[in-house]
Amino acid sequence: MLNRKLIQGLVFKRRGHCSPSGLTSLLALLLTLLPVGLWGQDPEFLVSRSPVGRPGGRLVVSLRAEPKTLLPLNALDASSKEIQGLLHADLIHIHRPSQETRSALAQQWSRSRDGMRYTLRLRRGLKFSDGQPLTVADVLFTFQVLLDEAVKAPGRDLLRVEGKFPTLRAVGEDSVEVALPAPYAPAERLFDSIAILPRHKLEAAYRSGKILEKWTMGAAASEIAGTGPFRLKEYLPGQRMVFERNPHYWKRDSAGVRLPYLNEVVMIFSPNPEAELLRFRAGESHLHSRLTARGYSSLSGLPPQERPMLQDLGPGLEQHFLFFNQNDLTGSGMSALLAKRSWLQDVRFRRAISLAIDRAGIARLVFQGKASVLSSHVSPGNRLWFSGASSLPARSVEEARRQLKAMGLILKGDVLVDPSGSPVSFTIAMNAANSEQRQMAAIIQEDLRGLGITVALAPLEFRSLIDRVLNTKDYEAAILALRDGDVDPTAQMPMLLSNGRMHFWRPNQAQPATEWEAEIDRLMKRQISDGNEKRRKENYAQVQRIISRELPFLALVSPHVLIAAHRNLRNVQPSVLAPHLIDGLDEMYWAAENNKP
Amino acid sequence: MPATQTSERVPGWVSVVLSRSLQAAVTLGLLSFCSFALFEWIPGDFLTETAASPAVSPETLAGLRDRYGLDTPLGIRYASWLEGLTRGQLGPSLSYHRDAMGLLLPRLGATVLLNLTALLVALVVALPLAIFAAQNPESRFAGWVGRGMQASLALPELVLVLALFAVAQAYGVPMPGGAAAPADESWLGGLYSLLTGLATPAIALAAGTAPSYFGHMRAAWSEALAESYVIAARQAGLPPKVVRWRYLFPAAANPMVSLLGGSLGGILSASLLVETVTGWPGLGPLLLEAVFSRDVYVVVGAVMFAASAQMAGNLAADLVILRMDPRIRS
Amino acid sequence: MSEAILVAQGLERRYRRACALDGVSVSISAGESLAIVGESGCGKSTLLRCLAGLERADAGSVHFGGAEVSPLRGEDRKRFCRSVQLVLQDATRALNPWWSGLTLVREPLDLLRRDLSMPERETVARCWMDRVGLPASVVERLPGELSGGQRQRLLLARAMTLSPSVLLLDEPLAGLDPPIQAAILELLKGLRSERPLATVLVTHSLGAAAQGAERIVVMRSGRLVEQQTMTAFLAGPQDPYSREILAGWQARQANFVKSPPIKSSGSAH
Amino acid sequence: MTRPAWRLQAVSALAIWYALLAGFAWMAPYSWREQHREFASAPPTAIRFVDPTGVWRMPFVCSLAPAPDSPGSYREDCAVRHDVWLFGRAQDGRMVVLCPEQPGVLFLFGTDELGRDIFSRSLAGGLVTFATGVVATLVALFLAFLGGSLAGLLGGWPDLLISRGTELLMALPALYLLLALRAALPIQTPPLLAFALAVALISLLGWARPARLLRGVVMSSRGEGYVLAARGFGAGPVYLLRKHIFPRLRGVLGAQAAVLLPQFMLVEVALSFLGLGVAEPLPSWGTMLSSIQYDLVADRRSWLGFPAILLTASILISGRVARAMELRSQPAGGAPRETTP
Repeated sequence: MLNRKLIQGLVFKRRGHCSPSGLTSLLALLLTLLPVGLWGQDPEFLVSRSPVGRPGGRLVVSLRAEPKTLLPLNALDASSKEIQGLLHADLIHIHRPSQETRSALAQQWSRSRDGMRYTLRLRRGLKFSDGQPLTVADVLFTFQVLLDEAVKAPGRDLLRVEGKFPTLRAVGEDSVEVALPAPYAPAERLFDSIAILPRHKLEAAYRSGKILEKWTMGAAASEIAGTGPFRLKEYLPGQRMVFERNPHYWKRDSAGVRLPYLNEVVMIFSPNPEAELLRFRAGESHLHSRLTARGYSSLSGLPPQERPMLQDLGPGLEQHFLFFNQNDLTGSGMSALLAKRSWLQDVRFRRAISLAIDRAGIARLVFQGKASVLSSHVSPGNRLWFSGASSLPARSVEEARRQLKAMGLILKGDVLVDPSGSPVSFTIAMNAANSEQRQMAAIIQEDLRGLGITVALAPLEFRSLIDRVLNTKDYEAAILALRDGDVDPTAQMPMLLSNGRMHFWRPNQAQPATEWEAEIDRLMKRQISDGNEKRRKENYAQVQRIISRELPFLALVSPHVLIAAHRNLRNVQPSVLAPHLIDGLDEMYWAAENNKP
Repeated sequence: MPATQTSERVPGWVSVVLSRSLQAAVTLGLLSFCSFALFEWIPGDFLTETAASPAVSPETLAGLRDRYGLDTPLGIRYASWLEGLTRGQLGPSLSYHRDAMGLLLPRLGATVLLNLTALLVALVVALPLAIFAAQNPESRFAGWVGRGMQASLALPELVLVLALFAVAQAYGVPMPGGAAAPADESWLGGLYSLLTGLATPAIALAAGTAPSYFGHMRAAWSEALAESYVIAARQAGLPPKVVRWRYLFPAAANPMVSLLGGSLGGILSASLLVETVTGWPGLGPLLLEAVFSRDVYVVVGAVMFAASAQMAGNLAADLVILRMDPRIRS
Repeated sequence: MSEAILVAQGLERRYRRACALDGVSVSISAGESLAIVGESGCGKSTLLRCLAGLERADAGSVHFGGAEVSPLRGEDRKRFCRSVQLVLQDATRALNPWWSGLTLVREPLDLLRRDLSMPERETVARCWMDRVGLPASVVERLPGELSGGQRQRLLLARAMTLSPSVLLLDEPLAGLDPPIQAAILELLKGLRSERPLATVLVTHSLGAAAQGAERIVVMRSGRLVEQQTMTAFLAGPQDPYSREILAGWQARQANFVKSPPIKSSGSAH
Repeated sequence: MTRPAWRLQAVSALAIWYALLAGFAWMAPYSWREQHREFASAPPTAIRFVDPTGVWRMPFVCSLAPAPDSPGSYREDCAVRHDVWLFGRAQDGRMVVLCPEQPGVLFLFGTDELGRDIFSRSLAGGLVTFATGVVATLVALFLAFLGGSLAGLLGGWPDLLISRGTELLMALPALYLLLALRAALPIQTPPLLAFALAVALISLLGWARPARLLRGVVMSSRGEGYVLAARGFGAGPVYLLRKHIFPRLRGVLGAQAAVLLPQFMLVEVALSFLGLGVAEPLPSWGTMLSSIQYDLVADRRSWLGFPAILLTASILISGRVARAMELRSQPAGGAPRETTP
């Protein structure tokens, strides 16, 4: 019910590789030429490619949790990040629907031949929401604060390349040059979601070492300035946040109307999904990006004149998987675990389990069919990197039995026993707050009962679970979910590299414990510095093949992203990348007068 | 004699308050320390989840750990918390980056509002029915009301919330819990959204407490009806209205007042679960979130507020009894 | 005068602010009958409880048969309990409302005469119930089903089962009708004539005291103001307060010439 | 009706209620863990008496098949009938209350997402919930009796210590103790044991309120004349407790047991709502209720509320017992009156 998405926190920062598309550059070029004479003082607008809409109106969106901070430097939780997208803007933005990078505050950018230096030119005439101009100094200030070791901003490490940080300097009046410490294929994606901060508001606090205490949720609206489509108007703790249109926003539509269209956006907080759904259905909120399959089918059952716009975007980047404890436990004193090690850490055992699990059943029963069965750790929702190279062997209990028999695990009556005669049984730990994972576990439990394996389930509170998996390593098997923030494989590095902290099954290895882990290390390191996209994809496909052969974790399913929007809303651009709907708020508009609250 | 009684009573009253406050302070001190110590014991801390995010390096983690003071020994943290308390601070909320006091106060307001509303609803429903039932014990309607009250007592709050949700969805009644966005800027719109948000949790809470008010009031009223001075007053031919308000009501009010004193103590803790389930923006959801995210100062602060209210309520109830019961007074 | 068996010396007892006993010394000799008289709240009941060893004085001491009472433990304490019995004020509350008459009377024996077998204890208890004039039906009745006089008799019977040498009676007549009061006093007199029994009768009614005691002690706000034989007291008290209460009583006596000599209920204060 | 008779009736109603629950759980049509994956989220099966031609027959169910177009909806085909037997033998040889002829299925209250029979699970879940309530009540009452009578009898600093201690316990949020407990237990701890420990922990915290109540009763008993009188006969604290105070407490304890039982059953429900209830696949009313929350809003599947009805009924009966027990704390002859006849 609460924190139903355990994946909170396992949000991987988006990184990726993509050069500006030809079209974008052409458009940007046109735009630099066009507006100078036409609008005089007006900024060098980014022109929206969406249909022209009508201004006005108020939109209500419900957030699952209350944002924790208004300061982008502090934003760790999903809600704060969503709010950040309304209030602030970045230099280069990942366009969520296409998963590609696009120009934002930086009007254009170029890459040096060695791939180590990027030059970004700012749009002319940019202004913060309080009317103050945005200059190169603000950009430099933002990065200075972000990279300052003394500030300890949690987002700092996102900029780390090969252990070192990039350096910035001003080039001329309107450009900055970013020097990377090493070649980095997806460098443009680094800039996404780095909000450019107003120096005039924050510099004093930064100098006195108190910048992280600024812009808390209690801060006055007048204190906050940004370059996002909206600005803060009012905050009622625990109830709602009200945003008004930023009159200095830097986008316009093709008819010349300055965006955003909406006058006001209200964020309400619905910690429980029931109230969220009830509100949406009652028309009290207008966007719903976390629909469950049941919610989806209940909305689609409404009469046509009441039915909202509904879309099944297919599998998202979220995936659930089962894995077994592969840590070297010698000398750990966990005797119960040590006794099971011989089969628990055998790849044939994992294969047998994988063969016996009814993944299609999970997708059908737990997600009412609104989920896709996974064959590797790359979800089909990842359009750029899903290779389809690995295929899942068909479910076969007989084959699973054969595998187990080959390992020396034999059926005695109804019970599978190991060579020492003790029954084969293990405990699956999962997030207690995630009812979907509890149901998955119940299905797996029933499936494995057919093999004679007794599975116990231990729902744990989320932080206790993570503590067990990553620190104390006192567990046998666990179900976790990952939700990648970005599609680029670089996001997977901490999980795939054998010395990674997120190498769930055996984290922080000094030396790769197995040959195949060493091979993955090599492939992943090779792809990151490679500018050639085709070779990167080949390398990554190889990694996917190794994973599905060795099964360090059993990928189960990837739920579909189901969204709903009010039927009179236009320019709704949903994406499988989070946030699924509100990234395009600046272009959304109300089609009919009567739905303009 | 009355003169000596009052001069005796005031110091007695003061001394009770003083000694109970002292005991309460000791209890609160212990409670806060226990809460801190428990948090130390639970696996995982505020940064466990951050640590699981690959974006954050070990050095940054160490820096954050230092910034939040997570590695400081318990004793020192507790001492500095106490020191902050003297300045009216409850310690920093780790996830909200601000003092827990500023975070808790608006939620306290919401929780108090909900509980007072629920109390009002319960009283408005229960008292007239109780008086009716006491006056007409033989009536069929009174019997059904009594049975209904028993059923309402047996209906768990959570089940009631579920039922209300189901009704709301089946008939399209706009009454999900929690605070909604007002449809327009006018005060009427604000009030409407407030009431629709309050409805579910307040009804759920009131349904649980109304039966006890009903039972006590009915018993007190029928007892008062049997008092000889009431019978005398009625025989003397006083109008029923006068008898009701001048004789019966004061006599029946006594037990009600002490019951109310007791329920005021729970004003910050009685509704936590209902708030969480219905999404009312009170202490409940915040406390749960803080527990799950190990936001220790917020939890300790919330616990302190709830416990203080509880103790103050107990004390108030005792004082009321002390004042009203002549036997204890003398 | 025979030897003093129960002696209190300089007793002081304080509750919060109020002082209940303020340097009281009194001695009770074997077989004598003493009345303690005074208005409500003067410390009579506290004195009685101290004498019975139920309350500890803040200062001063109580001696029984030469030994101090408060440090007594085990067998010695039991012996003291057997010898000195207190009949509590308010017979309604002094009886466990869930117990039958017989069990109630048997209780002291159950506690202090383990040497007797159960049938023996029951015989003793029945015998005493009979002696105090309770009908046989009381054996199975609960206190709530008895009359006030019956309850008082039950209390007496229960105290007497142990054959004590001192019987301390705290307002035994309060709340009873005059004929029953007289009957209880008669019963006491009868008991005393049968055995060596010292009785201490605490009362606020001078009439009862005059009827039931040979010696009188007058108390006022925790102090003894007069200690006299009854005859000497009736002839002419020393203390002005004693004179006052005697005069009050005599005046009332004159008003009700025809009524029985002991007229008490509730007019002394 | 006389009081003892009414009391007896209330207590036996409770006993009969749970005996029925246990009996039906024993003879439930399906096992609580059996997943009919082909019949997930099925609505209640109708027991019919009239076939499509309008002829009255022995009770039967129609053959059920998933509708091909939409998941979760099913089509009845009444051309194929399966008789239903009262007390028939199931496939596994068990005696069950209502037994459809093979291969017919009979889900009296439908199935859950995994295709498990809600009727069978509600019955078994009731036993789990009831058992946790009973365990917690017994532990809490024992502690309350100990603490309350010690505080009330001894007075002085033990009383102060226990009174403040109970206040502390009442103010302590039990929630994070529970988080700590499950997290601290070895992973191999059987789910039911882990849950029982959690419940025991709740009762460790839940004894505070009844202890305060019992302390009050002991205190007032201690001041009673008959206790003072017994002390005059040289009675020690153990005797007083056993002979004079405990009989008075017995009624209070009984009433408290009847009050605490539903309370602790509700704690189980609350725990489940927070995701800390008994682990799957073991059913309990709490876990069943918490999982239907969303469905009630999303779908109109009101039959999922069956466990809620059972839970409410249980609490209703417990409330009756509590009131019957309270009467017991008054002596049978009625309270003694002050006036003499």
